[in-house]
Amino acid sequence: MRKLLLTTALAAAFMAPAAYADETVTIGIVTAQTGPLAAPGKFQMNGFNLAVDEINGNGGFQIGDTTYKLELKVYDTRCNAAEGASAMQRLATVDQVPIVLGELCSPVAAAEAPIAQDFQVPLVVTVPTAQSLTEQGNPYFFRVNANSGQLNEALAAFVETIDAEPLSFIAWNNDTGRGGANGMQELLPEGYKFGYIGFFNVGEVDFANHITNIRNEDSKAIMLLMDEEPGALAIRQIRDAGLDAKLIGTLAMGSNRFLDRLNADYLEGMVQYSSFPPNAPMERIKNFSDTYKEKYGEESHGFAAQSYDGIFVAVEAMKAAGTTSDGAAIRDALAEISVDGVIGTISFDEKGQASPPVYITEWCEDGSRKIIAPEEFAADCGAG
Amino acid sequence: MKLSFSTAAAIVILAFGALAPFIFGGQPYILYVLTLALCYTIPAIGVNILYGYTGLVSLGHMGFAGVGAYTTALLMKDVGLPFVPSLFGGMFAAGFLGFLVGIPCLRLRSHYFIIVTLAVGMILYTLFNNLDGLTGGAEGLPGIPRPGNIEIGSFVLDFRSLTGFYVLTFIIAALTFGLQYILVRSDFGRSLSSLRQDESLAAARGVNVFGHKLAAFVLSTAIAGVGGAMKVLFLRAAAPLSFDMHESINLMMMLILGGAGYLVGPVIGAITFIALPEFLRIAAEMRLIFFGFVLLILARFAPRGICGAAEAAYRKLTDKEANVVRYT
Amino acid sequence: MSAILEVSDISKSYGGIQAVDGASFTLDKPGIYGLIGPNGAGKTTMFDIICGRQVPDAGKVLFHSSRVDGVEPYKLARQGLARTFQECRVLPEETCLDNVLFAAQSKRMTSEMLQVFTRNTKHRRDAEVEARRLLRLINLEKYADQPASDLSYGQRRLLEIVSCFMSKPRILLLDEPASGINPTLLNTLRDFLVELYEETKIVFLIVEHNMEFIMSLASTIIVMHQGKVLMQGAPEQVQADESVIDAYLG
Amino acid sequence: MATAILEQFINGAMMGSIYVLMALGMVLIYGVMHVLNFAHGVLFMVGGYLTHLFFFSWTGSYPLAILCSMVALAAIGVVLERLVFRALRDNLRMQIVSSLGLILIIQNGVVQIWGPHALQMRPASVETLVKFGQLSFTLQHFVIMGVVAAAVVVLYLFLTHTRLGTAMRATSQAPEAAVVVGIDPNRVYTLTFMIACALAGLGGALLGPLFLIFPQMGDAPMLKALSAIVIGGMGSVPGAIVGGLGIGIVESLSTLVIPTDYRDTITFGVLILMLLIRPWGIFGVRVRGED
Repeated sequence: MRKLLLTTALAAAFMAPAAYADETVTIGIVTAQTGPLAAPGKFQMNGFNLAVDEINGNGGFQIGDTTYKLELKVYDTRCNAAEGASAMQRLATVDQVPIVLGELCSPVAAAEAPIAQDFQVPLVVTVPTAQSLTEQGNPYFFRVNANSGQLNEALAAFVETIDAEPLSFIAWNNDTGRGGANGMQELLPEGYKFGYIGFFNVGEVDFANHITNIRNEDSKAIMLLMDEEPGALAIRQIRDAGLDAKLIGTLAMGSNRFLDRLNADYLEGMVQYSSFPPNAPMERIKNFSDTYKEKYGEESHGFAAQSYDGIFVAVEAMKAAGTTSDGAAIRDALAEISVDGVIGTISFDEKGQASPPVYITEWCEDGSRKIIAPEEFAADCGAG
Repeated sequence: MKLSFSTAAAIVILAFGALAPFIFGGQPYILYVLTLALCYTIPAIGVNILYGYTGLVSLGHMGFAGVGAYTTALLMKDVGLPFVPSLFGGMFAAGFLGFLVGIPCLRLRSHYFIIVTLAVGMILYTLFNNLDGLTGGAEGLPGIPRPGNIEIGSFVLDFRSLTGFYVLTFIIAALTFGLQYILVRSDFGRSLSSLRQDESLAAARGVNVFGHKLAAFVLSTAIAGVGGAMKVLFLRAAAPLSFDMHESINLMMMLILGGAGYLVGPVIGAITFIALPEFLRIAAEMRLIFFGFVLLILARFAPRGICGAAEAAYRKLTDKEANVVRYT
Repeated sequence: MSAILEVSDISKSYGGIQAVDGASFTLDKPGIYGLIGPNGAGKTTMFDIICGRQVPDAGKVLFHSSRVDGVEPYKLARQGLARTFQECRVLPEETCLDNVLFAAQSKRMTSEMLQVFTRNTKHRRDAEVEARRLLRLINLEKYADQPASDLSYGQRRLLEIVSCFMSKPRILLLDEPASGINPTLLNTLRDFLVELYEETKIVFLIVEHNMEFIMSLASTIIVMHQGKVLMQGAPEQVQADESVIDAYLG
Repeated sequence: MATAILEQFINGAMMGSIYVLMALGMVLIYGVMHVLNFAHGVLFMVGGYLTHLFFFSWTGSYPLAILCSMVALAAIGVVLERLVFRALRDNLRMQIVSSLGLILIIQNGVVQIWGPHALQMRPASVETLVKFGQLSFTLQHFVIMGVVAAAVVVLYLFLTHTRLGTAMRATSQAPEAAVVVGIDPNRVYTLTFMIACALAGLGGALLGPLFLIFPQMGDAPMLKALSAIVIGGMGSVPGAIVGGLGIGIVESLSTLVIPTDYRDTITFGVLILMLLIRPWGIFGVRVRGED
């Protein structure tokens, strides 16, 4: 008798739970969970998970008469090209996901893109900025975030309007840092005076040499092309060394979490480009920031916003293509897609590059921020 | 017909390699991982000639692989040379750099030579990362073309497909293995291993110590160049991070894991180090800790790696008398 | 005919110590020569200079009237100068047969590399026959396939001598072959060296401390003292000479 | 320009002191035991993490946290010497293999325990600023230089004036001779590892708060310290000190002239040149004899 009971209990456990979603769709994610870029990787994952929870929260999404729940299959590529490519290969052929999102390092995305094309699985990257990625004429490669060219154009346009000559740089010695530094030097007009250009390896955190050389060039503004962690350190060391040049930062430096690492008077007057001002009055940004703060207990980050939108773009593409398995159809849908994401309306040009608005925000002395560009979104302190 | 361990193992592995496209035709992922393992086998063979036979430790070898990789990639992408001349170009570039580094540094005592190879590896990595114009710098060099197709009668070998590229990599890896087989089984191999065992004695018997070391070093850097080129062609993108110090240390680890001084050491090491973690994907973060402990255990108890243990087992199996001409 | 080995006023110093101070001697006909002298007489330095491991400060060494001091050891070996080591070195991981064959193989890299294609030429088969004969001579043939590391110290010493003999040298330099050898094996060593000498009739130059062994073996003795050559003559002459006795008793 | 040179000099001296601490540990192990310990960088990093742990979850006082992490590192040193390096004495290749294995275990182990993110720790000495006219440095800069100077003096006195210290020097010059006069080499080797790891811990504890404590923090200093002991002369303690300070100062002064992304290349270039011209380094003694 007992054996019978046991089997039925087991059988019940295996029956598919009769929730209202009929099937689940697994989306591939490639990111860096370990290695030097583990920290930015965390924000990327937070963005993905937030979007998935939200979609699954309101019952998944509808294609025809079946509703689908979302699931993520995540692989750690550790910013290593070989591991990135093999993760992409595994996603495309073993897990057979319809679409892959993510990646942090440009060279790794460059290694994953050809596999996306070979196996017709669209790859939508949400963080890497190298311009060459979208120049390869690969129809299966899309980029949600602005590339270094777009970011630099917006910033160069702004830098010209302020008195920043001679402009110095402290930049990561990787794709983001070098792309930014080289880009700015090309985009700023001929004869624009540059001060000191300093590079440092990912993981190095001693900026004393750079600061001395910047003071030596008595430059008016310093452009910091790095992520949040080294950025906070650089600013602290710059102000501790008594240098009061104007600071120009990247998208990681326009958030309250950045503020907690330093304090208001360190940041006062600092300007940075950002794909996503967390407290902007826009309705879509506001509720993203609130849900993010509620789930993770800290303010959101540009990478999270870009990745969050990435999931919605993928879902809209599957809905438009009416399939969750045919990569080619999803690709065609992606090419025509237009989604009102958190970072702006996302639609891809023929090279697969979206062009979300690039905001410029400025720190006020009370520790809040104001948006100073683009004009149509301008807002004063507290809304940045 | 009693086969020595290495010849038997070589036959088994070559057979497995040749049949793989048919066995795993349906699973592209396994074929993919095997191709990647083969791409690592080639530089591992180079390091085996240098460390396994001649006893010289090099901790910067992936730097030379990088030189071969970027040279071949640029020859194919910008200059438009076909595959074979570009590959030879990469090989000569890496070998020539090995020659330039070898001439001054091979006279140094063992500790200093290791440190020099580490320093050379670091310098090469910095050059790959900083020369944006030439190597695409930190953004990597995307869009590296695969070799053109080969039509023999109706049969078309398309290297853009996974199976096609696997066949190409397998052929080149087999050629490298053949080169190693010839060199090591010849008197040249015996002279190299005499250097590892006792340099002064080898000199007293007429071995030109510096000459042989230089030849071994140039050979190993050239082979590493070929390996680097194949890896970059396979990934179709070159990234500086795949040629840094950590990769060189992994390459050394692969060889020691497989069994330094054995003909099949490199390929077994590469397969275990590359394929195993891909299959136990779930333990991604833990695998490096796992390999760390494996290294400690190997260093302490089985310095001859997997091949050492396999050879002992093989000898018990075929109870051959102790023919210990180890480098067969 | 020119002298086989001519050492003319060689001197060598390490920092303050004047190890060899203008020493000269000539070996003009085949035979077994002993080089003796109290500790610090400069024997080992002289030995190393002749073998090319040390470069002299002054003076020259002629081997068949071609200058050899300062020449790299491997070039000397190829010109027919074979040597053994005080601490008795063999290739531990190679078998005894391979240790002997290694000495015989030509060390030109190109011929080495192509050798794999010429695996079983007549030259190699003859070399193996000769190697086995030599191993039989020192009754080590049953260990032909054993790794050299399994041999006892005495056996290794014999193997080392036989190995460097295999390359048909024109001069054989032995660095204290008797050191660390028990008395019974000493006799076999002496007989073996005499037999080898009879076979080849080349110059044996033996640096040695064991007086009883060298006096009974060598036909001519060279005595060094404080970096200079004191005298050169037959064993009886040397034993009777007061200056030699003073040098030793000091 | 003059103030820039002075400022770079002080920056260089500070960073140089960190390299000295690391180099001292490596030169002791190499000098006494002829072990090339590449894992020294990760031990330096563990020093930083332990100080952070002791500072926040236990003592709350920075100096005490430093002491605790030094003691803990010394214990780790004993374990490493006993379990890993003792059996591999005079087997250069397997020692290197083991040190590579240790790097993997410790670096990834720390990521498992503390997570991949950098930790921050701001003791008082980092907050207070010291001003010279236009220049201003954190007090920590001078704390580092002071503590390192003190450590060098204490080490020097220990090596020259204590029985244990002399035993270490004796073992490093002639291990067999030392045994003959009754020195137990195993005890000396364990002691050497303890001191070396404690110094590495001290280095990590000092540098951590000034910057960030993260898994890769030990990699660059280890390579610079390795260059320092080679340039200074393998196995020579004064060489490690001069080499470490020298590299720190030259590197930071060089940023005035050459682009900073080639700064490491310059250091390694000088290292290779030194090895070719004077492999025994500034202070090392030319060893006679074959190998």
